[in-house]
Amino acid sequence: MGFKNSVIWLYFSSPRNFYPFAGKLIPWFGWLAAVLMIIGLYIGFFVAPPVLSDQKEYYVIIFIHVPAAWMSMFIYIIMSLYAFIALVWNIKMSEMMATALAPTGAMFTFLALWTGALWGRPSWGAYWVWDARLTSELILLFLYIGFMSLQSAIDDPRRAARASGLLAVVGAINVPIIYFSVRWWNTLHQGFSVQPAQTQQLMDPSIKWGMLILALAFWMYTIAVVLYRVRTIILERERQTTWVQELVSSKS
Amino acid sequence: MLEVRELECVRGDHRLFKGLNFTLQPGELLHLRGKNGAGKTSLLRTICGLTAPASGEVLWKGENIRSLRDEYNRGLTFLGHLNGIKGELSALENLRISSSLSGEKIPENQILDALHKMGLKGREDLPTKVLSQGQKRRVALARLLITKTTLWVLDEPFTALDVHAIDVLKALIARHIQAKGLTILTTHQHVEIDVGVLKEIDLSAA
Amino acid sequence: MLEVRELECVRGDHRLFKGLNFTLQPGELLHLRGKNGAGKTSLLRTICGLTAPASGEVLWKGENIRSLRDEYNRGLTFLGHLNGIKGELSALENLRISSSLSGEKIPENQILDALHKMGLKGREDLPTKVLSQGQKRRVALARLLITKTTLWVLDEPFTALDVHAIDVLKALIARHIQAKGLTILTTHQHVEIDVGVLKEIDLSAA
Amino acid sequence: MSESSLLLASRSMLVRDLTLAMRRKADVLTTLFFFLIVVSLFPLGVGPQMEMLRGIAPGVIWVAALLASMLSLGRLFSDDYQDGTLEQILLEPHPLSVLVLSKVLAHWLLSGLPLVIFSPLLAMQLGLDGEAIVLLLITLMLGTPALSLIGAVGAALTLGLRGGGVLISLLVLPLYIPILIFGAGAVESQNAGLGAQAHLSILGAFLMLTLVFAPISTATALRISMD
Amino acid sequence: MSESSLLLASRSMLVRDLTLAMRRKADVLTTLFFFLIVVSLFPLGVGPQMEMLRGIAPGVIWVAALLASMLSLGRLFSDDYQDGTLEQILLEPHPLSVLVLSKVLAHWLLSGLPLVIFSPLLAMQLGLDGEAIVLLLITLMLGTPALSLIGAVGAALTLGLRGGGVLISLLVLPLYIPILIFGAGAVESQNAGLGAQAHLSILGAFLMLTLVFAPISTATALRISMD
Ligand code: HEM
Ligand SMILES: Nc1ncnc2c1ncn2[C@@H]1O[C@H](COP(=O)(O)OP(=O)(O)OP(=O)(O)O)[C@@H](O)[C@H]1O
Ligand SMILES: Nc1ncnc2c1ncn2[C@@H]1O[C@H](COP(=O)(O)OP(=O)(O)OP(=O)(O)O)[C@@H](O)[C@H]1O
Ligand SMILES: [Mg+2]
Ligand SMILES: [Mg+2]
Repeated sequence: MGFKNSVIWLYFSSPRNFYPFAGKLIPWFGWLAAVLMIIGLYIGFFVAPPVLSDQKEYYVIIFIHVPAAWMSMFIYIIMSLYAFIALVWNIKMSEMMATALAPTGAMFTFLALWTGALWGRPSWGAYWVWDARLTSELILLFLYIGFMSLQSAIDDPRRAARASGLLAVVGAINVPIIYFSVRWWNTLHQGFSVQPAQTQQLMDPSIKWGMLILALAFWMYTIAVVLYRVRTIILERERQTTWVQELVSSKS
Repeated sequence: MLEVRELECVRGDHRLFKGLNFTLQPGELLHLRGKNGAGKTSLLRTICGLTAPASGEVLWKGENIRSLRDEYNRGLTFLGHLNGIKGELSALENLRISSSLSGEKIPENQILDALHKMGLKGREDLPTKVLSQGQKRRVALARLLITKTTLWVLDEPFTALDVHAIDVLKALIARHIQAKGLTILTTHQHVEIDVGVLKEIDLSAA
Repeated sequence: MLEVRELECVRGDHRLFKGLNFTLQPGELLHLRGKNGAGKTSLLRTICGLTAPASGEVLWKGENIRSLRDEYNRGLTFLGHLNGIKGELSALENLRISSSLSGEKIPENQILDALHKMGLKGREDLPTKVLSQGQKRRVALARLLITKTTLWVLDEPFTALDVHAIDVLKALIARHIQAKGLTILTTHQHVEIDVGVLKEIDLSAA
Repeated sequence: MSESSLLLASRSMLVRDLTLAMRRKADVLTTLFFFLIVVSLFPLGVGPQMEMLRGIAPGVIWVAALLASMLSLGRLFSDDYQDGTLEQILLEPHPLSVLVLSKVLAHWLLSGLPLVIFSPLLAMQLGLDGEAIVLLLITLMLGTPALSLIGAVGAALTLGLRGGGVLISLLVLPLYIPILIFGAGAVESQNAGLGAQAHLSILGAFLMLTLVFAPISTATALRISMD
Repeated sequence: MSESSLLLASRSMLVRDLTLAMRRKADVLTTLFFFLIVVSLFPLGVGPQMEMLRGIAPGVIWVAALLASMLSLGRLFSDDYQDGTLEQILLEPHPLSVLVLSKVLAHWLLSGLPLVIFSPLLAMQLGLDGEAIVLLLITLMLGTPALSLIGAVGAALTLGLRGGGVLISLLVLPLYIPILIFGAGAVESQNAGLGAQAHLSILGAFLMLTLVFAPISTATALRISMD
């Protein structure tokens, strides 16, 4: 079993084999994402009770905000895992996956910040406060941006992937430290009493389900988009190989 | 001693060479030829382990240099297009530091001697940035006089040198080869070095 | 046309040369000789007006270049030890900018033509920092093909070039001289250029 | 003819520097993100209390702007110096000070302007109100070009430096200080009900002064450094 | 033999970098000047209320130290890269991470230590009392080496890239944040009667962690950048 597994991994660690495989998977994940998204938003808009706010428009934000915040963190972890594997075992496919994940991660981080800010206005009276969660999410955005900036600053794609991969790994060591240090930093001053009180009321099961389903939808979306992006990266990085040239010429 | 196996080098979209094989034994000189952009510098950097090859390997005493690293470096001197000397430091300081960085302590008078042999008398204590182009190159080359390494990798060592300095360098390389050293060099100039075994590889042909 | 009068050049404690006199007329080539550190580069930079002489003066059409400046620069092309090209820009962009900086607009195909003549076909759009040493030098030299200046001051133009490129450059200089241009160059290599009047000055002798 | 060729030259100098920066798409954005990060650091250092943050906001934003400008100015000439293009620029048949002005303008467009544009966002994060934000914007608009111009003189002098490095710090940093004081002080003064008119006039006068003298000084400094 | 040759190598690396810096005093002094100016500016920007200043003092000094240390990072490897000595360093017969550690030590001695030494003076200006000053000194002593170590990774990653100086800050500043928070937070926590023991332990732990991981990461980054 273990042997068979490792053979499969070896098989898909070659861009040439992974390319068509990814192509087949994309529609599945794409459709799943769309369907789940609709269900989740339906629950958000029509099923869940308006316990948090009188205005539905504001209230639905949480169904996007929380899953987006989750995703922003998960994606960073996965990205740095891929980067680590790429650095240690020198696996090209892993490099490309890390590269492909970053923009989506940054997008979710931005989404979490944005929806949070939109929601902060009615509930705290300010778009932004220097709260622990908010601050650490902002720093996470900076880390993503750093990763992408470094990548785009280097011409040679191999060097770019390896340099930014190293950055992702170093950042990953630091992320939990940042997360907890920011928490601790903030608890030294007065806390924000609004949030815990409202989290209590979140226990309504339809809210929980709505969020879980949307989180799942975001996952599917991420997989689909990342697979799509990684296919483009494969074509670009392997363009001098014969199989890509054959592929391109057979298409045109 | 040094063996290059099925080496391939790719820069951007261009494959510079592929399936390159050769061996070099003690007492042999390899003259690498090729027109501008043929890949000579890239090959030399790969042999030094600065650049990772696209495929193939470089072996030293039968082992891949990537796994040897420090041990391989101990026997290696590389001179690239850049001189690798600090402009703010004098020639003397440059040599002193470069030898102590490789872990050896060379007596001061030996370093001065090397500088004088390279025709830098009276210029030992000037910051090297005020030296002329050829004098800077001479400082970089003076390193060859004080190292005890066996493999010399020299990328166009003769640039910027005047006729006299070229003669000095030629004699130096010949002596190194006679003492069972290995040398790989590139040059576009017509230079004849008096050695037993002279190998030639032309990269433009590949 | 170009006249050097009682020129003296001092660097730090060293007097490189003193009482240097010569004139250069249209259609003449001056080959500046001298061993490493003799002061060739310093003289060329003084002639271009980059360095102020310790004493003496450089005259262009009878006037001191320091008072002419812009007018003098309009007729001058200088190529130093450094190539003077931007590594981030392509060869094409480098040439385009260098010509428009001097206030001229050169058609695109003329620039491409110059690059092809210098053997850079297929490398026009790469950032020049990835080019080989010789290719970078060729980009710098391609400027000579698109300028209309009369005075060329070339500091070791043949370095890093392969045999083919040296031939191209030699022909280029010969043509410039024939068209009543002036050229001053230095080189340590043995290069024969086919021109009418070839002057030589050896700075080591001074 | 000479007039239009000067125009062509100074425009292509500007285009050249902008292209060089655009080659690295990150290059423009990083100055901005740097600015953003530096401003976000202050709450982390001094704590999240809103009133306190509001008090130090103009000073913080101004310090961050100065830093961003200083960080990027270090390389204004040194890249050109090292690859030999500066020699070529000195040999162009045009007044050097005009070409220098183009370079400084390019620098400001790339590192000063984006920062001015995004400062309202940061000011909002730190709790400044609308009026104060507009005032801050004006001071930055007047002050950052002056920073670039003064910095250019320093950058030119640093090129051929041997031992007298202290001179540069002594020369440039004190010139930055008035800009900082009047820039950061304008909002403060407005809040205190004293009006910011005087501050703005002084900033404007400073900009004029540097616009006249800085390019010539920079050109002279460059010729000295390249000797 | 190999042991002592490694020692010789790493010592001469340190001596080399210190000598180079002494040759061009500009680098050391600008960092210090910058630090002094940023901190002295605050009373001007914020107003002279003593309690307010005392409250933000540790934060301001820490942020200034962090930025000043970062200013000098750009040149940690880039000079060596441009003149080809970095190639030679990569080819030395010694673990690259050890040589890197020497370089970072030199960087800290030149840019970190002077700041630490001068910080009590500034803290006094901002109205901190004796006990707080000592505590601040200790946090800076523990924190600034960690800043240099982390910064080295960023400097190695951005080697040879245009706009490196700004890109470094973008990469490195987010990683600096824990140090900033615990460094600046220590004094505040002490003042609040909570004691600063925990902060100091965490800073110490952080220094240990970076001491172990940063040199290796930097060495890897250098090899990638030189490829
Ligand atoms: C820009 C502003 C905001 C940002 C960056 C932000 C960030 C985050 C992050 C990172 C999480 C997930 C972390 C975790 O589970 O601990 C999260 C969860 C959450 N946020 Fe926000 N947030 C913002 C504003 C708000 C506002 C204004 C509210 C409502 C008053 C809010 C309510 C919540 C809730 C209820 C959760 C789920 C908590 C849980 O999982 O237990 N957020 N937010
Ligand atoms: N990103 C890239 N895309 C395409 N070609 C590249 C790229 N990077 C480098 N090259 C090419 O790789 C070659 C590098 O050659 P190298 O420096 O090894 O040549 P060389 O034989 O040392 O030449 P020289 O005699 O001029 O020193 C050049 O032809 C260059 O144009
Ligand atoms: N500050 C100084 N003190 C003493 N000598 C100096 C100083 N600055 C420069 N020099 C000397 O001035 C000379 C400069 O020579 P220059 O660069 O003009 O030589 P060159 O003829 O071009 O040599 P090459 O053939 O090597 O290019 C060198 O000999 C150098 O040592
Ligand atoms: Mg080469
Ligand atoms: Mg010379």
